[in-house]
Amino acid sequence: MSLWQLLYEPDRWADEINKLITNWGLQLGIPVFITQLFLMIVVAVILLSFILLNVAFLTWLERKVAGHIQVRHGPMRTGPHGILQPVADGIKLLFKESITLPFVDNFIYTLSPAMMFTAAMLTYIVLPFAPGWVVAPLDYGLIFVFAAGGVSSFFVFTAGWSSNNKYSLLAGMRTIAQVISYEIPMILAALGVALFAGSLNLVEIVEAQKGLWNIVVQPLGFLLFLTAALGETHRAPFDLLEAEQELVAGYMTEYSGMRFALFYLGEYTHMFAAAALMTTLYLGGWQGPYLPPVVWFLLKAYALVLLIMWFRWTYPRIRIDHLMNFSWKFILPLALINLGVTALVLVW
Amino acid sequence: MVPYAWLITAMPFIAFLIIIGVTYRRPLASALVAITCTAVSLMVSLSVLVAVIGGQTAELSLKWAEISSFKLELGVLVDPMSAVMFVVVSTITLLVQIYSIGYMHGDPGFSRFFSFLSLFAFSMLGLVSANNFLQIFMFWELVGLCSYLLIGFWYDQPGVALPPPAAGMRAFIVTRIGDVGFLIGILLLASAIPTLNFNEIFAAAEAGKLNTTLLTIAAVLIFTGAVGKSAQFPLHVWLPDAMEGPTPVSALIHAATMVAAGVYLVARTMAIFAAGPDSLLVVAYIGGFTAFLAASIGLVMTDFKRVIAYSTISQLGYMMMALGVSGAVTAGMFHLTTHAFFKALLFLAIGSVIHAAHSQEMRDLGGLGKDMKITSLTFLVGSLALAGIPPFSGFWSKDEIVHAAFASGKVGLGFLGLIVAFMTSFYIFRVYFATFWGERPAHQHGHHVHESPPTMTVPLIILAVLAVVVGWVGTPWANYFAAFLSPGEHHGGGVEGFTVMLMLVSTLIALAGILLAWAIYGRRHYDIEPLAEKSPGLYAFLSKKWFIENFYYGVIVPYGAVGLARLCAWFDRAIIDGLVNGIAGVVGGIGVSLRRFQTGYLQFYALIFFAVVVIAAVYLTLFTGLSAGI
Amino acid sequence: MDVLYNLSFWLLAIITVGSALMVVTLKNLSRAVIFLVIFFLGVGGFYFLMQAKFLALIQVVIYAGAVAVIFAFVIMLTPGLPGTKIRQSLNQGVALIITGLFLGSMSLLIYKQLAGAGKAAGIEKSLSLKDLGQVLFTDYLLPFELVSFVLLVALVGAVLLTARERGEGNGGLE
Amino acid sequence: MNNFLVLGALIFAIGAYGVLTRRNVVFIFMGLEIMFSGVGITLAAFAQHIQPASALGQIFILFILTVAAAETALGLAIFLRLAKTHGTVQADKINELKG
Repeated sequence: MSLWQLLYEPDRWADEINKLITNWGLQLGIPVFITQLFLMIVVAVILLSFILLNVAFLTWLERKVAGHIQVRHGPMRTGPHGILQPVADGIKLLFKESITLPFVDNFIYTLSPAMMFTAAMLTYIVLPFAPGWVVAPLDYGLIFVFAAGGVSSFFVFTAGWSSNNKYSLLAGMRTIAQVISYEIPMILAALGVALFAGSLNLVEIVEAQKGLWNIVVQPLGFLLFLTAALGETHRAPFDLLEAEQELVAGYMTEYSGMRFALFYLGEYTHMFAAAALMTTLYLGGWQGPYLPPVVWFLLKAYALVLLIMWFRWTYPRIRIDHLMNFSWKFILPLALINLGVTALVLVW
Repeated sequence: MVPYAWLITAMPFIAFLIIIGVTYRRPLASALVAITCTAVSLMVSLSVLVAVIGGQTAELSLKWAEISSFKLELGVLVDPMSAVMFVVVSTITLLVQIYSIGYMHGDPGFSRFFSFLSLFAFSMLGLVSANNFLQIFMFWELVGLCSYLLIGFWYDQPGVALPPPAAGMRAFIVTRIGDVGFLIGILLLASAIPTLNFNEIFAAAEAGKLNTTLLTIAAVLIFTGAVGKSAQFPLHVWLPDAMEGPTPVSALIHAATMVAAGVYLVARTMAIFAAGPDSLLVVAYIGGFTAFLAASIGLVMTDFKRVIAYSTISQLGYMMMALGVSGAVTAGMFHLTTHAFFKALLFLAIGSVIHAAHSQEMRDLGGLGKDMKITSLTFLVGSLALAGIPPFSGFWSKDEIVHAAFASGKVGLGFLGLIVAFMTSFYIFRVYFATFWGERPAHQHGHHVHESPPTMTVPLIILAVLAVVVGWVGTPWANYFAAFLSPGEHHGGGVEGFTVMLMLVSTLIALAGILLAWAIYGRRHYDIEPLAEKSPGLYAFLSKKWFIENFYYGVIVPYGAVGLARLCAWFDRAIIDGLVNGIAGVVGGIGVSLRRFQTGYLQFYALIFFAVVVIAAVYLTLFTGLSAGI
Repeated sequence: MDVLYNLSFWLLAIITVGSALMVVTLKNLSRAVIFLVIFFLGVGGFYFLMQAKFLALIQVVIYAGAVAVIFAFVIMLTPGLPGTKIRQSLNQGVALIITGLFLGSMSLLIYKQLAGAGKAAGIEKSLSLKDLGQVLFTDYLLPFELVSFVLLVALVGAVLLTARERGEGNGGLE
Repeated sequence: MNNFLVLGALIFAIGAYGVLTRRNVVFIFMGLEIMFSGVGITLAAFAQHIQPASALGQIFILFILTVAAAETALGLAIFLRLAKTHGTVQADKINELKG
């Protein structure tokens, strides 16, 4: 129950907490399922707050990175180095009027951002932050991630569609085209890793990388996954659906207030999820010397996040047809080759 | 090798497919493919023959369909008879194909020709290898088709006597008349015994399980098929017209192999004929009469190709007669074999003449012997064989037939055979002298004639050698052929005085015919037949082919056939159509009432569909004790 | 856990059946698509409950991720879709009777005939992907290949059907 | 498992209702998808409770899923074509499905 145990033996710590609370509940005469339910809610709240805080931090980080890459400071006023900027933004967005244009299908219009954010958050329940620190160690965790991604992109699409704005609609279409195009190579690249681990369970995948990270074994797979993940999370240079010069603000054009904030959060949730997934699949997850597993995990994930942000402010956006061609004619074949070679090597 | 006997049949078909599909635009390649495949067939045939001589026989069969207890099969029957036929057919096919390279050189339909030849070889070998009636009938029709295709091969040319397509059509229709009889015969047999397999039927026939009357009728009906295919009286009229096809075709199909299919059929089904002896009489007399009829017409034809065509009919008549009088297959099959070689030789030789001189009228030819030595010589060999001069092959087989006729007590037929032998040697040497001896007619002097290329002469030489030696396997002194074909029977029992005398007589008769021919035609060239001057009535009768065709086209076709056609048409319109219309009316009535259901709306259909499913579900749930069975 | 299990069952049942009803009764096509997605997610949840986890995820990926997208696209690509003004249903009475009968007979069948059949609803071990693959690629290899062929045909067919013909103006995607 | 079976039947019935009553072809397709799902649930229920160790039932559903996806893609392609050629997407306006 010590802090050391929390950091270095998180699985045992979680186990003991679980037992403790269950026993305590039993002594008080509370049925097991209620304590279980209670624990679930607690875990959900923790996860949710982590995600929100994290995303808030990411928005700040992005602006700082952008600023420093462009040789300026970025937000500086609120708090030291503008660290409280997200809080200020949040408060502002909360109090802003949520405008709904006429002839908009209000039901879908309201539902979309909520569902999009929800789906994006769903990814986190299979991510292993540390041994034992995973909400649901599903057998098919990898597929679950992609399923959640697919659902989330569908709601991006409906958001653009229901906005009754041609730019939004175009952005929505682009989302679908892009996400479908990049989801396939992404899954294929990830399958290479799954083949190595012999499992789709993310925890097992991490454990299979003990000593040798998959990035060493599957460098091509990592690069492909990274590229596809950029396309999947709509990050530059593949951020075609919110290309300001072409589509105003893409599918978010007509959104304002808290709904806009949900999309905004959803985007960053996605990005971090992608980084965390890459960490899990290729960088050995929580594994590393000396530091506690959680710290290792976050370090790796943040390194990737910074990499992605670096991309954004370095590379120009590419054209939509190039984007599609790039996926179907370059990444997909390479991913197939990668998968095939992996399978062959494994069979030998 | 026996289990691979199916290869014999399959190879030409493969050649056909390759030529049609791959090498169609490359004539030489087509020829090569055809010849290679036939050569393989020949080799397999020979090894099968050797195996069969060694005592092996086999029946390979493949079940094709089974209708209750009635089973249809495809099979290969390997026994002495089919083994001999395999060799004969594939040898002649091979030689004819080689010959055709030269003969058809430069023809635009070269590949087509070879594909047809291969298809024909396939059909013929399939026919020979058949082990049941259905298969033999199928291939029977296939060879008919090939014959049609090849007679009409030069479909864009005017032809000598009538356009090739018309000749092909005529051959097809006339043989069909026989085929109908054949089919009815097969069905009759099938109605009596639930199998079409030869051996099973023969076993039943020999065991006397089948009604003799039925067997006789069936045999006669089968014989009508043979009559059609082997151009026997009264269905012989198509064969001379079939000469419109390319000469190699005439040699292969209309002399050596296909027309012999009728003889083969009768020989193959001899057990049925033997079980209904009256049918053998029909066979014998029809054969004998045809032999005489055709030989008499052959005396006066001026187109030498037609002479040989009639000669073919006549010889086929001989074979039929042999089968009919003896009730055994030996003599007929022996003559079939020897005839195949020497008649193919004759046809190929005159083909060589046609190729060189571009004419087939004897009046236009003469004195070719000097320019075409090989052709002339080989033709002479063929003629001697046909005329029945010892030791050429024709002598032995013909002599055996005449001997069989006398031996069976049908003396009339025996004498008929001798008369026909005389006529035969006369007409064939008439052709020989008129074509190769003497002087060229005045109007032909400018046309230079030279010998044919080796691709044509080499097969001629091979065939000439064969035409000499083939007969030696069946001499009265040592009849290996008979012993091979029907081993169980007693053969000849040595050479009696009668046999020797008969041999002498028939040789003399043949020599007399040759002498007569020399006396009339050997010394000078005639533009007008001597007979026409001396006895115009007889000449007209013969050259009009006994007025048989006039009778067909003047009486049968306009009154019989058209009347029958009218009757059929009336029946079709009144009864069949009435029935069909009645049924259609009823169906239409139902349809009208059902049409209201067909709204064209998808969902309406779905509704009905689902409703029926639901009704079924409700019924199953409520009214039957459907148990889950889990 | 049993209580949780039942709770999730009824929750999912309400969501699924409710959204299915919405899909078949709503006048608004676009909303119907959203409910269709929710319905698919609910079905995925049922698969989860039935320990067919792989199926559940595949259901979500394929249906919610792809099929619903196709629907949405088609709705978008069709110009002049009738609005929400006109009636969207017909034959309601007949269809209601028929489907009601079907449902009734089925329920009867299930409750009467299958009562107690099989094991009581419990939680068994979920099949691993290995088990599935083992069967799929040995016993059912031919169907598998056939299905892939069907997909190919559908792909080609769909492209062919929707391909813009020459000179047919642009009503297409981009 | 009875609950699952009844649920499957219910979903199937709802889908069938949709197919039967909807005027718009897209709705009909949605109804079809719902019907497929109902079948899938029934199959999965049987699979779990009758032969939990066998992957057969799940593989069946996999095939159904795949074929249904192909069906939808093709069907909607036909629908687009229909809209182009007939100018309508109402199933009750199209009645050419008769001789």
